[in-house]
Order: sequence, then structure tokens, then C-alpha cells
Amino acid sequence: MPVMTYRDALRAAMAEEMERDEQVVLLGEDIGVYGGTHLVTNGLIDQFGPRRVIDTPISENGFTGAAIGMAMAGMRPIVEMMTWNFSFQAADQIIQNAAKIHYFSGGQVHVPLVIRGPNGGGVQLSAQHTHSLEGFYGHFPGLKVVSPVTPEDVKGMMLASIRDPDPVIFLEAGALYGTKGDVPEGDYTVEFGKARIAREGSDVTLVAYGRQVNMLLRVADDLDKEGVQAEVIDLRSIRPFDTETIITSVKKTNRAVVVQEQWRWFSVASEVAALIQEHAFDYLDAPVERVSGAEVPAPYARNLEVAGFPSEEQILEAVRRVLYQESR
Amino acid sequence: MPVMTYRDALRAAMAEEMERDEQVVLLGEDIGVYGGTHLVTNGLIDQFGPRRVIDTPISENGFTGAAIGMAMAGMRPIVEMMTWNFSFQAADQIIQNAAKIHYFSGGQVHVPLVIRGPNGGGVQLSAQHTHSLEGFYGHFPGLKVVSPVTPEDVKGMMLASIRDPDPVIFLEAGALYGTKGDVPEGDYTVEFGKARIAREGSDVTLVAYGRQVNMLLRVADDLDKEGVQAEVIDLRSIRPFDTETIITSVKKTNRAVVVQEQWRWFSVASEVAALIQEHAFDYLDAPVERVSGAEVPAPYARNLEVAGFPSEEQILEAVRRVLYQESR
Amino acid sequence: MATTKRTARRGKTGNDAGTDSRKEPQVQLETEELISLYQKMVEIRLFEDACQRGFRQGKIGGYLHLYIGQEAVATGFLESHRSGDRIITAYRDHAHALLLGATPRQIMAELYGKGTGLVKGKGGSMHLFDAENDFYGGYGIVGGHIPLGVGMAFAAAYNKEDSIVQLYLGDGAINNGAFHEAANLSGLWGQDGLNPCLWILENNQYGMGTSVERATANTNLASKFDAYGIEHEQVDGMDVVAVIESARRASERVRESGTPFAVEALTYRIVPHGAADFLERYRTKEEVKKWRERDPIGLLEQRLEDAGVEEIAIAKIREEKQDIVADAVKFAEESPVPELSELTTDVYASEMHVADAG
Amino acid sequence: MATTKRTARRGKTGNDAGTDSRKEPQVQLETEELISLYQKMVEIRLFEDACQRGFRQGKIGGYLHLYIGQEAVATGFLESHRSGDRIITAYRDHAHALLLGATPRQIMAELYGKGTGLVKGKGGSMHLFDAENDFYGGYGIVGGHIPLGVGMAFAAAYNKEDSIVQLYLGDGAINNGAFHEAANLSGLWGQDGLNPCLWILENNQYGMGTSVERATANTNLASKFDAYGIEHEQVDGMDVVAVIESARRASERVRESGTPFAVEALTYRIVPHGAADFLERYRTKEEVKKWRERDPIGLLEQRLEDAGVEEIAIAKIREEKQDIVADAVKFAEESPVPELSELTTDVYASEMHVADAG
Ligand SMILES: Cc1ncc(C[n+]2csc(CCOP(=O)(O)OP(=O)(O)O)c2C)c(N)n1
Ligand SMILES: Cc1ncc(C[n+]2csc(CCOP(=O)(O)OP(=O)(O)O)c2C)c(N)n1
Ligand SMILES: [Mg+2]
Ligand SMILES: [Mg+2]
Repeated sequence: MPVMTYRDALRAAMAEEMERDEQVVLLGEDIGVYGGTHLVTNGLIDQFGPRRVIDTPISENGFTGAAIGMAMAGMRPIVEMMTWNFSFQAADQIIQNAAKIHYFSGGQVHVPLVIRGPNGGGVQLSAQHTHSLEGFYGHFPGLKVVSPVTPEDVKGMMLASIRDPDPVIFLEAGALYGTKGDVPEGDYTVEFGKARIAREGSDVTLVAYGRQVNMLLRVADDLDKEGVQAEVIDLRSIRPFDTETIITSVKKTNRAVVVQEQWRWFSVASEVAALIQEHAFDYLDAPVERVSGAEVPAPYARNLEVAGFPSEEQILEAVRRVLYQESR
Repeated sequence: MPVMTYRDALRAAMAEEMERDEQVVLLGEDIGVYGGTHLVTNGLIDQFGPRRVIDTPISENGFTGAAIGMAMAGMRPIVEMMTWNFSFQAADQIIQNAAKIHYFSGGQVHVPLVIRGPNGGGVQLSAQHTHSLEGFYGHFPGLKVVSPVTPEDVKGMMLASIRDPDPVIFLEAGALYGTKGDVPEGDYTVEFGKARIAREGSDVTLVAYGRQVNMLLRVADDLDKEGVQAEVIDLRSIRPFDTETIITSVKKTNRAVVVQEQWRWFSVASEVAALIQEHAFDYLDAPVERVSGAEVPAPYARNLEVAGFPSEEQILEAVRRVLYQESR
Repeated sequence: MATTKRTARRGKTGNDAGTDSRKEPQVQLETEELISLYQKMVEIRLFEDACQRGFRQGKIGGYLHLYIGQEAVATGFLESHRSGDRIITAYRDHAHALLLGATPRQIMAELYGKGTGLVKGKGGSMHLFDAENDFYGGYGIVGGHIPLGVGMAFAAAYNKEDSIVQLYLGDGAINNGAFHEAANLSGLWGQDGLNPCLWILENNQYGMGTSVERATANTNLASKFDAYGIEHEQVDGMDVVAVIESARRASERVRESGTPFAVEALTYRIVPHGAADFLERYRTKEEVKKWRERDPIGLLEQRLEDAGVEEIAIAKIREEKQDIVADAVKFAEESPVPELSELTTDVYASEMHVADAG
Repeated sequence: MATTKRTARRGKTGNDAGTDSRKEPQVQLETEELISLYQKMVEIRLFEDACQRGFRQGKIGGYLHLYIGQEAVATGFLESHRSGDRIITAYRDHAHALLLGATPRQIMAELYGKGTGLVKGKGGSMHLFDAENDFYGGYGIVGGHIPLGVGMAFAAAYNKEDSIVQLYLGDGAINNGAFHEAANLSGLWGQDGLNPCLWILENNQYGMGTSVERATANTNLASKFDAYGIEHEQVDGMDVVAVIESARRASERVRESGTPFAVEALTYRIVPHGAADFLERYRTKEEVKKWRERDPIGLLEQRLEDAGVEEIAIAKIREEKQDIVADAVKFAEESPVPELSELTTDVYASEMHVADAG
């Protein structure tokens, strides 16, 4: 299989689908002439022209709404949020229109729209530029929310997203744009609502999505040395959500740790813990542990920033607690 | 104690504090000349004049941001969201500025701001006008989020909110504006982060906030007849959150049901369930049950709407399940 | 006529758009056409009256916003509607749906929350949709629908449909950021012929209880389109013939060029903002009375009389329409409520099941 | 000078603001004053150069936006700053902080993420704050800070402070809905003398890689304030003397009246948008070169020479400032990183403990 970066997998999916379907267009700030601030759309304007790769003014609410209108009229727009941090300005369009029009139109109209862009912490971008919005958008029925981590999934889920008749919130792990992985040749899609078992194991279930999955794989390696076999689950899709894969795993391991970069209160990890205790109550040997970002707006200084993100140490400690190797 | 409606308790708190402190001003759409669409601010423009009761154009982002600026310059503005459904347009100001300025200014500036208005479902307001946003805003460090249900708490928490040095998201149970209750005389505040035991009981812990608390009290009455003593906890404050009161209760009852009008995924109930399994794992005799709104945008037709809100029946069933009177 | 009074009333409008919104229109309509217009406008008026009754009886719930006083605007503009032109507006949307071809039965059943409703009882008054007849809603958040209209106009041009969008908005909505961002996109895309969008600003003088003068320092609302390079004019929104004249010219221009154009229709909401409102402290009875003298239906009756149509013929139209509306109410009353299973349909267009939705 | 070229370049501006932004200013400055301006502008320039180096060395992280080419704007406007006047801008904020009195040490330490930084290492380049010296930030979301400035102006008038707000924004930000809503409030409140806000639009021709022409159909940005009833003018933002002239007049007017006024300063960002950017496909080398000929520091040197200041005196200023900047870098390098306990302070101003935060 060819090896590709996360970034290139994204671009390939979009370019291939644009070749196939003229109704697919891109909108966003500086995605065309400038080449995309993260170079995800680099070169596409040369390939498809400015009618299909549309540079927009700085008006997230306006162009997201316009894209919804295009979708209602039969197009398949892909909106780039330069970063998801800017999407609060578009929250009204995403939550009040994209998510609900199909319903309140009694099914007459639907919104085949993808909104994509980097999500999650980067390198010292500080408070206004550091958010993980899986739970924030995942809360709303009518939206689909995905957060792939491998280049293979990135391409397959992007293709699935573009072809999906509903609005998809596509949360990219911005910090991983340069990471590489195998990507199958030819046309393929990765179904929403199916988690991926990134590593099998029998002693403890570790759950994450986005770049924390890679962290869990490293932790699992460490645990392996200690003779602990961790099963690592990559959620991939936040809405729809794959409860079954998690429960099956926990019924086997009897222990679970959920890791996320986002704040803990009212989050994805809250839901995962709630679901596990609900569906695997009699199988749990220890409370589900959660490791989340510090409850602070992201600081700038590198040492503070690092201290605020979940660390491998914190995860290890949590695993030890669920294994009762360390007191809670 | 004098009896007051929810609405009047709100107005009394604001009016009294406006008398005391000239820096307190109100902003919002049609809160002045029109009298407030829910009459909460009715008459205040006559009492305090248009410089302090400021009718704004329909620009939630703009006037919320302006209020943040006022607060930074030493004022204590209270913003009315005509309904919280419109706050998505102001999400950028609330989340990116109000919540974070104190932090990213290194503590130099703070934002004593209250944003208030009705939240939660009403009577057939349908998809765009029906949201419960406790978890949505509660997710963000830097914000405080409260959701009182009795007129006594409404007044005491509004006074506490206005005097608070931080931004407070004040979520009113719009459906209860006309309900009455005792309100203490004189000046008093209700501390944030303390849940209220609305009814004591030993057999099961029922947790809610807002108008679902009243529903739980009715359910508790029904259960009483069956000989089941339910303890009803009114969270009152979502951020800060009173974990202790809940855990203490569950350690006594060994069973819990959490009820909310908001959607279940990534919500307040998720967090409550996660917290209980975390802190009272060995005390739990059954998985924590959650009863939430249907996972659909709110429909208009009354029969559908009612079917989408949590019902007393659903709650009763959930209670029976945690009591193992009914199979899960 | 009250030209001077209006000018005085609008005070500091700085109205230099060069359009005297009250001059006698040039367009000549046949008597047949006038009658047809009257039929439409009376149907709207009577339909709205019936809604108000249904609301008072508690049979209609939620928010209900009536179009009484503004009938000439949508009626006039939709005379220029060609099949395929997409129409979008806010929550004051009954007239638009009716004029585009939804039946009074379908709409009334929707308001009654019945399964036979235009959107199956799911949307209610604020969310009428009739995509088959080119009506794309029906939205409840002020400003929120505006970018959608601009996007639909883009799509029309992109797909060389030769259709345009009629995008309606209110005087209150113009102060919302969504308007600004969308109008800017419209002007920008229009430079490449990619935005055949006819902006129809229904200036009914108030956004809820806030007059234009209390909502913005520049009360010449049409002039706000200058910021986006969008040309504009004003029209007397009480006179359906004047509206038709403007609509024809404007929609043709938009269709030919693919560039947007804006018309501010000066009109008046004679009834309270919502059907639940009763206090109207924000305006005087005298003001309402003065505007009532220019009630669009009254003005049209005048034109009919001038054209020699007999009072009895006019009365007959009203009766016919009264019957149609009564039939709609009956239909709505008798229709079944939606099946409970409808609660969870239409959340997703895909097969995704709602139960494992999140 | 390049008056004609500029006019040509701006193409369809429809620039009818009546201001020829290139005419020789009337204001007469003493040589001392010119020297003082030069000191400030050179300090900014050298400071920014040092930032760029620190960024390349990996010692400065995050986003870093430099003010090179635009020095005359903040320098000129802040000459009119009176103690108590609040200043607010976006993320291109080093110059503003320096001019208001934050030391190069404090700012550089902030950029280096040190505990001695202006905001304790918590905000970084985009979030400088120095409230004691009237600087209210420092914001990273385009458009987001604009309503704050309008609110602060309201507060100043409400409390009869006799102070004004200088509210800076970019040509890209003007297309954002936050601008529209805030400008509308400013114009509206200004009618009652409740908005002493001086709007300073730094039109550096680009929002990131998008030129003004590609961002809006009406490229006369100052004219956009008409929609809000806010008067405006344009000024040559490369000539600090011209800026000072405009700033004096405008700020006095705002202070006296309590009403807003807007100045569009035509300027140019000579460096890439952010320090991490290298591709500049969106503009030509020739264009940059032409603007460089009007580098604000070069223009001021010309004025100094015309006033008889010797080349050697000018060089000496540069050296002094180079030393100050070098000292700041050294200070930043040697300062300790913040205590880890700082992670959880300043989340709330109240006693609320972060651990039970939610
Ligand atoms: C964002 C938002 N804010 C507030 C409201 C409440 N609201 C509903 S209608 C209305 C007035 C709108 O005025 P205008 O645009 O002039 O339309 P009109 O009602 O006059 O037809 C307001 C404030 C809303 N629906 N959405
Ligand atoms: C809402 C939002 N969208 C996008 C961005 C990314 N971004 C940062 S700066 C910038 C350009 C802003 O241009 P302008 O206002 O002209 O200021 P300048 O950088 O030229 O000083 C963009 C698009 C952002 N920070 N916020
Ligand atoms: Mg109106
Ligand atoms: Mg710029």
C-alpha cells in the first residue's frame, strides 16, 4: 500500500471526489491562492479553478451558511474551518441550520455538507486557538461528527463524509498533518459509527480518538513490558457512536480508561464512562477512569501547555489505578 | 416570607442591585420600551431610564461583546438573551472572550458579567427555539453556569451572579416564570456550587436541575405511595458543581437516576453518571440511569413534543430499573 | 396619500436613494390581473385572521407571526417568480408559502400540528417548507437564513440554472452580523455573475418593539447595501402595483446579470409582532391608524374600483376566499396528529438510526 | 511619491471619501518630535526583527504576527493617547504594547513564554495586555475584539471619564459580522454621546493572503462606516506625520462629542502574515518592493534629513534601540519559565478553586 501523510490523504480524498462529482466545491479562507494555511488544499485551485476552490472573506458564519444553502440546492460543499477555534462564529449556522433543516422541513430538504479543519491543541497557540470540540458538536442530533487519526481512515472517512447526505463535522488532528501511514489504493470508504481496535489486549481497555490514540499505543507498549495487555480503541466516529465495541472490550478486560484532550466536564469521556457503567456494570472491576485536559483555558508557555494536556504518565497512573496497582 | 413568582424574583434581584450599584446596567432586545418579551424586565426602564436599561438591535454577538467590554472597564452589565436559543450567535463572545480574558490577560482584567434568559423547552416552539444549554456552556472553564428552579434560589443566585467577578451564564427555567414560591426578605445570596436537597429519602437518589426538579418531586410523591423514599437533588449550579452532595446521597441510597431535558450524548447527565461510578463505585447497587430528551431536534406538534421530553413515566421506569423492580 | 408625513416620520433617513417610493407606478395592469392580485391578497389576509383565531383558541401553539399589512410585498414580488426560482424568508412566512402554491389546508394543518401539515407537523408556523414549489423555508433565528439564500443563488449560477433567489429579510435582521457577511459574499460573488440573488428587505418599521430609528443610526436601510457593492432601490410596499413594477425590473436584472440587487419595501405590520403579544407600548394607536389608511388591500380595492370592478364582485371574492379558509380550518381540525413514530424520522437523510444516533 | 500608482492599484475603490491620502500634512512638528517618533518606530522595527529571529530559533512559539511596515499607524495614533484612553487591537499587537509603555523586556519575555512576561507567559504574542498602561489586549479571533472596544467606549462615557477608546482592526476583520454589529451599536449609542470610540482601520491590503479586492466588492473600506452613521476619513498610513494630523483631529472630535469616528489608514504589511509563513503566492515581489519604497521608517528618515538631522545621529538612535532590544532578548532568555502552579491561576477572579471548577 502507498504511504501517505494525513494531509495528503485528506487532499487526495477531496481531489478524487471533485474529479468524480462536479457538485463538490471547496470554500474557506485562503484555501486557494494562498494554498491553505495548513497546505491541505494546496494546488487544488490550479487543478479545479477558483469557481470550485473558493477563497472567502473572514466570515465563518456567512460562508458556512452559504455552503448550507448550496447543499440545499443540490451541491456538495466542503467548508474548511481554518481551525475549529473559529467555528464558534459559525455555531449558529451549524447548530441551528445544518443540524436541523432536514427535520423541520419535514424531510423535504437535506444538507450534504462537510465542515473540516484542524482541531485540538497545537504548539503554544494559547487560549483562543486550542479547543477539542468533539463533545461540543457531538451533542446535537442532526450532525454527524468524526475524528479520524490514521491516514487510511482519514481518506476513507473523508470520502464517506462527502458522499453522506447529512452534515458532517470532520475534526482533523491538526498536530498529525505530517504523520504518515498506509493508504489503500482505489476508492474506498470507512463507515461511520464503527470504532477501530487499534491494538488488542485483555487486561484493560483504553479509549480515545484523535492524536491521543497514538499516545495510548505508546502507553500500551510500556504496559506490555510490565506484562499488561492493553486493548486500545480508536473511536473514530463520535456521532454516530459505537457503544458495542467498547462494551465488548470492557466485558473482556473489566477495566477502562478514557483519554481526551478536551475538558472533562460534560465531555466525550463523561459519556463513555456513563455508557460503560450502564452496559457493563456487572463486568467492571474498577471505576472507569478519565484523563482529560486541565480545566483551564490553554496557556501559551510551553511548560504550562504541556502540563495542561493529558500526559502518558497520567494515563499510566490511571491504568495502575484501575488495575489496583496504585491507590485511588 | 413573601410569595413571589420566578419572574418577579428575577426582577427584584436586578432592581435591588441596580439601586445599590450604579455600575449595573441591563442590555438586551426589547427589554425596555417593550417591557421584555417575557416581562422579566417590565417597568425597569421607567425606574432606571434608557441609559441603564438598554434596548439593543438584534445583534447578540455584538451586544454580548459590548457588555464584555463594559465589564472590563468596571461596569457590571446584565445581558438578556431573549431566549438562550439565540446565544449561538454570541457563542464566540461568550466562549472566546468572556470565559478566557481573565486567563490570557494574566489576571489583569476580569469580566463581571451576567448573561441571563429563558432556557429549555416551552410550548411547541420547535427545533430552533428549544435547547437546554447547561452542558454546552458548562464545558468551558472560565464560565460559571447556574440553573436555579425555586424563586428563592432565583433571587439569591441572581444577586450572587451580579456581584460575582466572573462571567455567569444564568439559565432560567422559562417554563416556570409564572410559578410561585417563598422568597426571603432582605438581602441574601445563594452560593454557587452547592446543590440543594429538595427532598430527603433513603432508597434512591434522583438528580436534576431546572424544571425537571419539579417533575422529580412529583415522581417522589408517587414513589412514596409505593413505599419508596426518593431523595431529590436540585443541582442549581452546573459549574462549579457539587459532586459531594450527590456522592453522599448515593452512598446512602446506592441507586441513582439523573434526569434532564437536554440530549443525552455528552451532557450533564453523562457527567453525573461518570462521577457517581467514579466516586461511589463500591456503593452502587445498580448502574446509574439517565433519562434525557429524545435525540431529535424538537418537533412542533404537541404530541411529538411531549413524547420527546422526559416524562414522569420514563423516570418511574428508570427508578424501577435501578430498584430491580423491572428488568433492564 | 401621506408622502410628506412619511418623509417626516422617517426623520434622519438621509434617504438619497433617489427613489420616491410613492410615485404612481408606470406599469399598466389588466383588470384581470388586478383581480387575481386581490384574490391572493385577500386569501392571505383571511388566512392570517383565521390563524389568529386558532391561536386564541389554543389550537395553534408556539410562535405565530402574521403578515397582515404586508401582503403587497410578497404578492408583488412573487408575481415575478419563475418556476425554479428559490424563495427563502424568516418566520413570517405563511404568505410566501401560499403564494407559491402550498394549499391553505396544508398550511393550516401544519399550524394545528397535524400529520397532514405541510412539513408533517414538525416545523409549525416558523418553518414552512415546500421545496417542490420552490419554497425553501421558513426560519426562526433572525439573520440565520440570509447566508442560505446567498448560497442557493451561488448554486443556481454554478449549475447554470437560469433561476434566481428571492431572499426576504426584515428591518431588524439587517443589523445582524449574518446579514453583513452574507451580503458581502453576495456582492463579491456577483462580480463573477455567481449571485443571482434578489434581496427583498421588508421594512415594516419595527423589529418586534424596536423601531428602525432605535436600532440603527443610518435609517436609510437600502443604503446599507452600498457597503457590499450591491445596487438598490426603495419601493412603496403598500401598493402592490408599485411592488410589481419594481419586482419585474429587479428580477429581470438579477436573472440576466447573475449579480444581486436589493429592494427595500416600505411597509407596515398592522398587527402585533406575534399573535401572543398584546402590549404595544412601542407605538401609538394613531400611528397604526395612519398606516391602516394605506392598508394594501384597501389600496388595491381602490384600484379595482377605479378600474370599474363592482363592489359586489369584490365582495364575492372575499366570500370565496372565506370559504377556502374555513375549509382549511376544518381540514386542520379534523386531521389526525402525527404518528408518534414521526418523532424520530427526518433527523438524518441517511439510514442512520436515531437510537444509536450519538 | 506614488499617488497615481496607488489610485490605479486600488482599482474599483470608488474612493470618493474626498480625502487624498497622500497630500502633504499641514501639521508642523518640531525636530525633537520627529526624533522621538523615529525612536519609537525604530524600536518597534528592531523589536519585531528580533522576534522573527527568536521564532526561527524555536524560542518563540505559537502564532507570531509582526508589525513591520505598519509602524507609522500605531505610533501616530498613540501620539494622541491620553492617560485613561483604552486601547484594544487584534493579534498584531507588539507595537501597541510597546508604545503604551510596556517594556521590551516584558514583551519579549512573554513571547519566550517566561514567567516574567507581560501576562506571565499565559497569553503569548497574540494576547498582550497592560491594563495599567491602558492596553486592553491583544486578541486572536478576527472580529472578536471589536464589540469589546465599543463596550469600553460606552463605559467611559457612562462614567463620564472623559476618555476615549482607540479601537484597531484590519481590512480582513471588516467583513466579519462582529464588525457590523459593533459598528452599528457604536453609531447608535454615539447619537446619545455614549460612544467615544475612535475606529482605526489598518488597511494593510491583505487579510492573510486575501487582498481587499478579493474580500469585498466595495473596496473603499472607510465608506463602509456610512452604514452605521459613523463619519470617516482616509489617511496615508505610511507617513507618520500625516497619521498624527489625522489622529489629533479625530481623537479630539471623538472626545468632545462622545460620538465615534473612523479613520482608514492605508498601509502595508511588508513581511509575511505570520512569522511561520514563507509562501507568498498571493502577491508579487514587485508589489512588495514598491511599497518598501514608502517604508514608514524610510519616509521618516527623509523628514529627519530634511529637518537637518545628521545621518550619524540617526544611526546612533538605531544603535541605542538595537541595544535595548538585545537586552530584552537576553532578559527573556534568562528568565525562568512560569511556575507550574500558574497553570491553574487566573481562571476565575473569584476564590473558586479550579479543581472543583466544573
Ligand atoms: C438571533 C435572534 N434574536 C432574537 C430573536 C427574537 N425575535 C424574533 S422576531 C424578532 C424581530 C425581527 O424583526 P424584523 O427582522 O424586522 O422582522 P419582522 O418581525 O418585522 O418581520 C426578534 C427580535 C430571534 N428569533 N433570533
Ligand atoms: C474568526 C477567525 N477566522 C480566521 C482567523 C485566522 N486569521 C488570523 S489573522 C487573519 C487575517 C486577518 O486580516 P486583517 O484583519 O486584515 O488583519 P492583518 O493580519 O492584516 O493585520 C486570519 C484569517 C482568525 N484568527 N479568526
Ligand atoms: Mg420588521
Ligand atoms: Mg490586513
